[in-house]
Amino acid sequence: MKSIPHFPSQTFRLAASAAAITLITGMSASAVAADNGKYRIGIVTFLSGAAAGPFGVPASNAAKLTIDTLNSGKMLAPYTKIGINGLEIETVLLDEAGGATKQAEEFRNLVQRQKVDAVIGYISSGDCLAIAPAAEELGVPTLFFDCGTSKVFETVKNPKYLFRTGLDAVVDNVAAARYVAETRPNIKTVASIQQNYAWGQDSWADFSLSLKQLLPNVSVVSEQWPKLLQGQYGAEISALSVSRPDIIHSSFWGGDMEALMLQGGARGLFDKSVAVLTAGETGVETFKSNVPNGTVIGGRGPYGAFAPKNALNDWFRPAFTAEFKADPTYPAYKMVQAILALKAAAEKTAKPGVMPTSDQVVKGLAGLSFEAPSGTVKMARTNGHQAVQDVSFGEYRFDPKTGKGSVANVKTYAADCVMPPDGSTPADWIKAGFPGAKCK
Amino acid sequence: MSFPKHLASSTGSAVAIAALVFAAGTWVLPPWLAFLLTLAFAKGLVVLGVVIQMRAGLVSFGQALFYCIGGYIVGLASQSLGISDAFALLALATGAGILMALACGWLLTRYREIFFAMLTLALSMILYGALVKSSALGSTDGFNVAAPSFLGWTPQGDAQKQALYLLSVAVAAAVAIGIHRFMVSSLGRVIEAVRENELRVEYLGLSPRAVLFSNYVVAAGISALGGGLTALASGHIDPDMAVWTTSGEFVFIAILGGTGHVFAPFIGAIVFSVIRTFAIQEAPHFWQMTLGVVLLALILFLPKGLWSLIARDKPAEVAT
Amino acid sequence: MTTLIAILLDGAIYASWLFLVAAGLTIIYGVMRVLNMAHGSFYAIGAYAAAATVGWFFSGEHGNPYLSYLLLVGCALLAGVILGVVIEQGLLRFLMGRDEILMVIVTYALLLILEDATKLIWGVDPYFAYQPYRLLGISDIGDILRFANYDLALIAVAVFIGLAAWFVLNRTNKGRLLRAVIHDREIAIAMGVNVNAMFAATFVIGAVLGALAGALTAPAISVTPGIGVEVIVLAFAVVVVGGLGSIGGAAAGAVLVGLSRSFAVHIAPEIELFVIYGVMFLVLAFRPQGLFGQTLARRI
Amino acid sequence: MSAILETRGLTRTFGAVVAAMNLNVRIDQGEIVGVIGSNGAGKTTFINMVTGYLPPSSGEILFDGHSVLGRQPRAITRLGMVRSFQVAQLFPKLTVLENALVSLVAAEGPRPSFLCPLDTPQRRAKADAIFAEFGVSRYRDVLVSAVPQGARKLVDIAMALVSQPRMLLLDEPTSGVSIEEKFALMDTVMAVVRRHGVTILFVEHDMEIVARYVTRLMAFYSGEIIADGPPKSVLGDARVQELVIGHHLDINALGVAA
Repeated sequence: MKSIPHFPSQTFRLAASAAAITLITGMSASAVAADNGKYRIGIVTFLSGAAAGPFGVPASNAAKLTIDTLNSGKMLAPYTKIGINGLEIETVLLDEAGGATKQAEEFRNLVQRQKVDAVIGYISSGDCLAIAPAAEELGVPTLFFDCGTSKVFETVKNPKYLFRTGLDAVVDNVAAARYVAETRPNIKTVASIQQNYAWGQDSWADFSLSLKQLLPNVSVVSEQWPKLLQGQYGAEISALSVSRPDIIHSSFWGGDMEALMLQGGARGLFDKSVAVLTAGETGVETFKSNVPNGTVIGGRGPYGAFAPKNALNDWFRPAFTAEFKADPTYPAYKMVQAILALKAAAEKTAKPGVMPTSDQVVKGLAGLSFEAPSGTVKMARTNGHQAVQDVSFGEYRFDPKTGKGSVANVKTYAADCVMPPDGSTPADWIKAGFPGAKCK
Repeated sequence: MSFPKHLASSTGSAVAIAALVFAAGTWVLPPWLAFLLTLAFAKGLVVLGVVIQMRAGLVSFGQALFYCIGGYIVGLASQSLGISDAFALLALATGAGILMALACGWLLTRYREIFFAMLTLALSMILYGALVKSSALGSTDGFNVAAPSFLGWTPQGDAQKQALYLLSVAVAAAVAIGIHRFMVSSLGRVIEAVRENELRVEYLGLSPRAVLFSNYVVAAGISALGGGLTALASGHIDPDMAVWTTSGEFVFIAILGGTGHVFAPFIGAIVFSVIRTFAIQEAPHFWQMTLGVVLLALILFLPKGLWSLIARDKPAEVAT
Repeated sequence: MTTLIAILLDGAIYASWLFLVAAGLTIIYGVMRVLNMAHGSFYAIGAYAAAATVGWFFSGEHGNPYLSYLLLVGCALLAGVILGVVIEQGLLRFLMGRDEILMVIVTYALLLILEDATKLIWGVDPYFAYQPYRLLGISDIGDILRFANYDLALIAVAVFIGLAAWFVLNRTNKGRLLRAVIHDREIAIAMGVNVNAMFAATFVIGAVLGALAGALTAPAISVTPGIGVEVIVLAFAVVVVGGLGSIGGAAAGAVLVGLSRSFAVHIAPEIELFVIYGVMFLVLAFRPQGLFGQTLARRI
Repeated sequence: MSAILETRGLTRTFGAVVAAMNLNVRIDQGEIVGVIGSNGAGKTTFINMVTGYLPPSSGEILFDGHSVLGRQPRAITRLGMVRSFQVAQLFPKLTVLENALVSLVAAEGPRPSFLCPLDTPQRRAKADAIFAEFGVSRYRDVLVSAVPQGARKLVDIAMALVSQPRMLLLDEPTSGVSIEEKFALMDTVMAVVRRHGVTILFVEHDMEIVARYVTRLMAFYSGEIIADGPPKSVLGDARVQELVIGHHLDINALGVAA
């Protein structure tokens, strides 16, 4: 308040600064991608935070490997054409960390500033829900490769541009319940330990409902809800031990799952109770002897350790292992699958060598059936926007001689056996006793 | 002796000019930038709530509480009550924020410094916990918010985004003018006096707690408004809105912009969004580090924030 | 009965861990008035250093497996000293005396930088150092409960560190000087205490404690990005509940939070998510300065 | 003459320490009362109790015939009893003018407006008049933190007087002020106080100042009043000289006010 600002200069300065900001941001607008004749794909996956290690980075590694291979034209049939439809693929990689609002903003940046031709990504269900309407609004082919929420296609009822090339989490838990009921029909008690967030809550709801249908006499003896990324499960392990369950269902993933198995294993929790880990596949390589043989694990589809033997898998698995010094886990498989889906769709409808339009891509993708390292994938639900695949569960086996883990007693469930038909919500379908399910 | 009038009119007209410039941008700016600005203006409102508390010497590490309440009220009112009008939704959000502040304010205004910071943090985390446990509200996935109507007009497609952008410009401008008046008002200046010396304020015959309480409520109202606007613009809400790192981001932006003027939080929010967008794009693996370095550099070399670049040759209009 | 024993033991183990995490934070705050957000990063870096080294140690024949415990502690010391010296001498030294809240923000910036730096050094793949966790075996408590001896040893370590801190502060000359600084910085300066040296030493000790907490936790968890951020708020809560700057307070806060959480897990697992914040809120509502905090009377 | 401030049996203990013991004080309208006593004698404790900063352990406080026991300092201020402080309590990062404007707005009522600006021509004029009265006009637009000690003390007292109180309690108004400035400061303050007819009580260490300005003097010793009366008799009291002043005092050399 020392000096009295002059009216014009003050106004001018404020207005000038406002204008300067507009200019600066406006200039950044000119930094948009030039049209260079390449097919641009935005890849969004966790590069930081707890989901980076188990999911994000394997997925982005798989994307790099696949796109490099496609660009070199050395991919196996039917994907021998260079890049996508003969056009080289260019990648824009983004970190999925930071929350749904930020992702909604970055998604627009990807499409409108970076001018990507398609987006593949999103592990977090919250991010998928936020992106879904934006994808439809902006009219860019968007492939969710991993997120498991069953609400995606409740949010966007008649999707045109939105696809999910992987399975949702309902399938995992129905299949897990079936596996348990078939392999351990005499169990009496079940306990649960889930990360306290949507994924954990939904997973347990689906699993417990399904198990009630299949084994009505099983009772729930303990439900534990530790915070996501808590890392220390001492009290929970004690509580589970005290409740003496026959099986312990958990949708834990990544570091939390490994920590739980490590701590629980050391304290003998799994000597009497069998753990059922719906996302256990990412740990097959790291569990070693810490996890007892017989632990039931799933891979969220026929991925990773559950992947079938076929030519594409024979290429993918060794190539990935050679380049990244680690076996590909399910997120890696799901990423390859999404990229191959995009390629197959574009090449199905666009003229060879010509840049495929968004409409051509989504037309090709709807109802598409294509080959992936996980086998044949059919885009068969929700008007051809939701992938349909078999789901496998199995038991963990560790070989002390080779020091490697693997899966045994694998049972595979056909999609029609574990997936609710179009138009019915998962909970209702399960409660009604899986009407229309076709199991072998 | 016409200083106050000049002051008011100069900031008022500057806000008006800036608002007009940005409004004109509706038809010029690329859509992604308009969207970035929409969210930045909304965020700027929340940050303004942090800033006016900083003027009282209180740093809230839980402003996300009101941001989240604003967002969820908009989402719930639109989903459950079927209210689609943007103005009604924003009014509800602001009202809810104010109600919450009225309930918590009596307790919180007993605290200062780090204790205030930690208690605000605790409150926002309790809301976070409650939302995470609410499966009906989508738990951590949150839920989507339908596109709003504007006084009976429901635009589609691009017009929808443009309308939201214009709405955010208008709301930001209106709040900026209002808060500027508030900052130079009797109460607004007493707030600074409370920061400087509570004891003296008490012995002048005023209640420092009552002053801080009104300030807290105002801050809550505009932060909830910002949250509501964010919900409308991004079309999605989830409990992450209440988590402490979100509050940390608001404090970050407040420091970035500075506390010298009502414009500062908006400038801070825009610059922050631009820096982050480019950091994420250019260094997807190391964008946090980029932000951290920028923040440190600011504290070391530009302690009064970006605003001091603009108002360099005179002491801040509202002393900090 | 079994449940009660479980509650108490689980609570004690968790409290020990909380105390280890919070001790360094509260010491740094007590002496320097810096609420160090980067403490979480010290924890994470200690965990990574330990997990990487122990992982290497067990990857081949590198001697007696019990040496791995020495390695854990050694890594924590090394990581803590390096971090502490570099950050205190390279940055904080220039900012001392600034507003407390500003210092929170400075350390928040450090946290952002260190999070990515950790990623740069160790990548995002998980690290395991489970061997030391299993090496000590398990104890049967009753016929159902089994506890890992490593966890039980953690209680001993926490008690030892608490007692050591008490001894240093109350029974040594340096410690008394430190308490003088905690009690009244101005007078301590006036009395000729070399406050700068005190600050440097305190920050290094705090950093070592943070890294030690990480290193000792590493064998029980999978060390992944983000573990640091998770512990910050937890440590804050403990320290605020106990009273900022008080070692005894940190211990009391850790026990209160640890037992409350353990009760919640066994009796009402649904509310586990709220317990920590609920305890913090309740304590602050009735005792604003925390359980062991001092209120400073103002002289007018 | 009616009593403006009266205390009955005012006692305050801090643990085992007795800071004030059974203080019975009656101050009439228009008096100028000086308080002397060594450190810890209970002078500031007395002021803190009657202005509501410190609750007494027991006793009664009447201001203008009404009990003010248990009232907040702000309520007591509003009743017309104000105080200054040993260390000037101002708003250091605001200018002197802004300091005065804040006190002016506080004097207008307990709920400052959140719409009307603080800085109005009317308030500025009032502030300028006060500055002229206290002779601090040249510091008007300077940040308080940059104002010299003596002027700061004056501003502190000026702010207390803005609300036109009926009683003013000054806690060592000349502490921290150089010897040369002390008398000028007190002359200024006393002139203003007299003009406004304010009853005044002030704590002071400097016997010359006490002797020159007060009409009545109270001597505190370890929480009790050991002498109360005209300055001449109090200063001449042997116990006061022994316990409070610490040496023999030549009363006549001080020029005690009549």
